[in-house]
Amino acid sequence: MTPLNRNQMAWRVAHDIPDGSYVNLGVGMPLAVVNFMPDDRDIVFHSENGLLGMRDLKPGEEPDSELVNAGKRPVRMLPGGAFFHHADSFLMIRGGHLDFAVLGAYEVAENGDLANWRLLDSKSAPAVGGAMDLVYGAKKVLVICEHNSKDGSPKIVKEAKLPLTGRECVSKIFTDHAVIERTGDGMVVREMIEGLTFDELQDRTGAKLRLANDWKPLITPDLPVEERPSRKKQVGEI
Amino acid sequence: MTPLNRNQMAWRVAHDIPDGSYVNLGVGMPLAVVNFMPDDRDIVFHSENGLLGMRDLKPGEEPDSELVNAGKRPVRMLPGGAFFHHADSFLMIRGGHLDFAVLGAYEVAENGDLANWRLLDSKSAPAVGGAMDLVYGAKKVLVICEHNSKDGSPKIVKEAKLPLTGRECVSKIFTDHAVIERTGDGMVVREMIEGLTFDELQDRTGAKLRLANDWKPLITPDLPVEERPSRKKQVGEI
Amino acid sequence: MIDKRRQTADEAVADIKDGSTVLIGGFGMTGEPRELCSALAARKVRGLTIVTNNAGSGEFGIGLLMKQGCVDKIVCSFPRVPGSVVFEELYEAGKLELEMVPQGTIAERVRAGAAGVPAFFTRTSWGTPLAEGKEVRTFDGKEYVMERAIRGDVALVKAYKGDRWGNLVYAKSMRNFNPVMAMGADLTIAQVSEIVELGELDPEHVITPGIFVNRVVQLEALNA
Amino acid sequence: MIDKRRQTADEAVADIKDGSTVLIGGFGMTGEPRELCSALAARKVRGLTIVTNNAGSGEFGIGLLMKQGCVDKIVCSFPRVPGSVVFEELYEAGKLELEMVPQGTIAERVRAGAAGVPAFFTRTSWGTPLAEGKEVRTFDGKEYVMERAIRGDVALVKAYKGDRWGNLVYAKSMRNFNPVMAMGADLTIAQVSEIVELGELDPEHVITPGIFVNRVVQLEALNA
Repeated sequence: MTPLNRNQMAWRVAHDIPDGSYVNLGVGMPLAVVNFMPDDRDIVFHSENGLLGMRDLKPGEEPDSELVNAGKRPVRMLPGGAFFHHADSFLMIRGGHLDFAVLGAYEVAENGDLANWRLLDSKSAPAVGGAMDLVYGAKKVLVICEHNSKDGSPKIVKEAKLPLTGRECVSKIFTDHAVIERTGDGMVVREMIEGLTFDELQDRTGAKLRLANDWKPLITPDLPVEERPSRKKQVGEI
Repeated sequence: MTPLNRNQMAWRVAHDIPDGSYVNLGVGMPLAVVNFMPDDRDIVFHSENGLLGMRDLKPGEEPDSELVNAGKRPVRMLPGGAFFHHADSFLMIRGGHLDFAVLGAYEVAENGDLANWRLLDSKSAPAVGGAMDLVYGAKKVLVICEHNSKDGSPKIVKEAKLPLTGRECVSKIFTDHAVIERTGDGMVVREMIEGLTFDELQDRTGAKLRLANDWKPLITPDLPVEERPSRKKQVGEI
Repeated sequence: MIDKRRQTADEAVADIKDGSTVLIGGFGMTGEPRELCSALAARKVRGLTIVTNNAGSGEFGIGLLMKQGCVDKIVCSFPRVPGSVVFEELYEAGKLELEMVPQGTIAERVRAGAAGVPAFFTRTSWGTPLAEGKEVRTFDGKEYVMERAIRGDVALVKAYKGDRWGNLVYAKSMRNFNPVMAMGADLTIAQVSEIVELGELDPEHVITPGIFVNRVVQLEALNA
Repeated sequence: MIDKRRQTADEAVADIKDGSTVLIGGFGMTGEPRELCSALAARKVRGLTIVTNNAGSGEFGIGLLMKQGCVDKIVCSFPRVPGSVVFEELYEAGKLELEMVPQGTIAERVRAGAAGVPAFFTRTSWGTPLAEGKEVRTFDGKEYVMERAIRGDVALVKAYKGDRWGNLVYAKSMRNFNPVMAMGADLTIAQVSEIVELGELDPEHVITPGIFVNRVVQLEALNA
C-alpha cells in the first residue's frame, strides 16, 4: 500500500472537476491542482485577489511582480481572463458564483464542519484569509489533505475540536488514502488506494465511514514530487 | 418686480456651486444648470445612469444614442470623465461622495422636508427615480423651483402635505423670487429680486421666513428662454 | 470547452419558464436588451415579475413583454417615460402590479442578491411612504431602512462586445444597469453587437467577467 | 480648476492626524502603497487603526508604520506572511491590537461604508469564533451574521496611472484592494507610477473615478 503523494492528490482533485467549471484554489496544497487539469477541459481559475483565468507560469516564463495569485506567487493569464477588485472578487465568492473551492484542512467532521484556519496551541496570531468566505460561497467545497497527521491522528473526525472555518460545508474529501463524499447519509468512501482494506481505512479515520457499493480503486499516474528548496512554510499552507 | 425666468434661476444656482464640486442635477429644471456654469470653474457633473464629467451637446453636435443623461437626453463627455454601472453610480450618491444635488420640488417644508415625486391627485403610477437616493446622499441638496404654483399657492410651506421624498434634507432654495437658506434657526432669505418687499415675499410663502441682515438683491443677467417645440412633459420634470 | 455563444435570441431564451423573476438591464431605451425581450414575448410566457428601471417605451422590448401579457408584476423606479403607453394602460386597468423602488435601492438590492447579502440597511426612503412596512433601525443616531436582496431567475442584458467565455464590455451609457443585472441571476443572457475572439477583450477592460454570464448572442451592430 | 496632484509623498500625507483610521490597499507587496506608508511613518503619527489585508513584509511600507510605533490596531484577514516580522514581534508582545476579519468581509464592510450602508448581513463566519458577539439573524431559513460598515478617515492606495482629476487605472493584480479602499475614506491619497494628461485615460477604462480621490502623487515607475 502506497499513499498518494501531494501531486497525485492534486491530480485526483483536478480530474473531479468538470469542463467549464469556475474554481478557486486555496493557498497551499490546493494550488497544485492547477498543474494537473486535463487538457481537454476549459477550467476558469479564480484567485481572490482579483483574477479569473489564471494559470501557473510555464517553465522559464518571466515572472511579473504585478501578476500574482492568492498565494502571492507569480502567475500568467489565459485569453479570456479578467481583472477585478476585491469587493467584486468576493461578491463572486460569497454570491455563489464559483462552482468549486478546493481547500486544505486541519479537521473535517462527520457532519461536514471544516476547521482549517487556526490551531489551538498556536501562540502566534491567527490568519483566516478568504477561507470563511469560500466555505459558504462556493457551490461545492472540495477538501484536499493527508488522511492522517504526522502523529497518526485522523483529520476526518467525529467532531471538530479546532475553531471552525464553517459548518456543514464540505462536499468531498480527497486524501492520500481515499476519496470520501459527504452525503445525506453520512461519509461514503468512493475510492480507496490499492492494498488498503476498508477496515484499515476506518481505523485511520475518526468519522464513521461507509463503503460505496460501486467503490473503485484510487489510481493515479506516477507524479514524483520535485524537491524544492525548503522555505519557511506560510501560515495558511496546510 | 420681474420674477426670474427658468434660465435665470438656473444661472443663479450655477453661480452658487464652487469650483471643484461634484454635482448631480435632477431631471427637469435642474438640468438647465449645466448651461450656466462660470467658465473659470471645473465642475464635475454626475448622472445617475453612470457618467461623471458630462456636458450638454454643443450646438450642431451630433447626438449619440448610447450617450445620454438621466433625463435620457444626449450629452457629451469632458476629458477626465468616466463611465460606471448603476450600483457604483448610486454608491457615489448614497455614500456621500457628491457635494451637491440640485432637485426640483412640489413642496419644501420649514424643517427642510422635501416632496417632489408624487402628487396626491394623480391617478397614474408614481415615479421616484433617484430622488430619494439623492436627498440623503448628497452633502447639500439645493432646490430650484418657482416660488408659487400656477394657482398662487406657495411651494415653501409650513408642513408638507404631499408624500415626502426625504426629511429635513433641503439646504437651500432657489426660486424665481428669492434665495432662501435653511439654517439651524429657520428659513433665512439671503437674496430677493428687486422691487419685492420682505413682507410681500413672506405673503407668498407658507413657511416663516427671516431676512438676513446682509441680504442682497437677487440679480442675474438677461437670459431669454427660447421657445422650444412643445412636447409631452415627462413625469418627474417639475 | 466553454462556449456560451447562441445563434439566435429565440434559442437563447427558449427555456425561460412561466413565473420567472427576470432582471432586465437598460435605462430607458439605452442599453435595453430589446431583441431578447421581444424573443421572450414571442414565446408568450406568463406570470413574469420583471425588475428594471423603466417600464418600456412603445410596443417593443419591455413594452412588448407587457403588451403580450407576459408580465404580472414590475419592480422599477420610474415606470413612466414618453411612450410608456402599454404600462400606463395595464397599470390603470389594474392588470399590472407595481413595486416602486428608489433607483439606487434597485441597484443595491440586486447587487446584494449577487453578493450573498440577504439584507442591508440604507437611509434612502426613510420617512417616506416607500419605507412603509419596512423595518427601521438606528445606527449611530440615524435611522435606516432594511432592504432585502433581489435575486433573479433570469437576467437579460445588452452589451457592446462579448466573447465565448461570456466576458462583456459596454459602450458609454449603455452600461447603466446591465452589469448589475448580469450579476444578479441564475441564468444570465447577453445580447451583444459583436462576438469577438477569446483574448481580444483586454482583461483590464472587461466590465462583466464571464463567470456571471451563461449565454451570449450576437444581434444588430451598434447604432445600426 | 481641479488639480489633485501633489509633488511628494511627504506633502500628500502631511496633515494626517494621530488616531486616524487608515485604509491601506494592496495584497501582500502587490499594490502596497509603500512610499505613502513610509512617508506617514516618517511623520511618527500615533494611535492609527489600519485596515488592510496583510500586516506588511519587512521594515518598509506597512511594516515601517508598525515599526515606528504609529499603529495601535490592525484590522486584517491574514497578518502573517513571510517577512511579517514587525507584526509578529509587536503582536506577541501585546503591543498591537488585532481584529481578525475574513477577507471578503473586509472588502464588503469597506464597500458598505463607501455606499452609505451602515450594516449588512452575510453568511461568512457564521458558526465560527469570528462571529462571536455579533448579531445573528435568519433569512429564509439560513443564519447570517450582521456586519457593520468600516469607514476610513484616510485611504492610501497605489495605482498605475492617474490624472489631475484623480481618475485611476491599475495594472493587473495590483488592483486588488486598492479601488475598494479608495472609495472608503474621507481623504483618499493615491500614489501612481505616472500622471497623464486629462483625457488620456479612456472613460470606459477608468477603474477608480476621480470623485473618490483627493490627492495623486507620482512616484517610481512601475516595475522600476
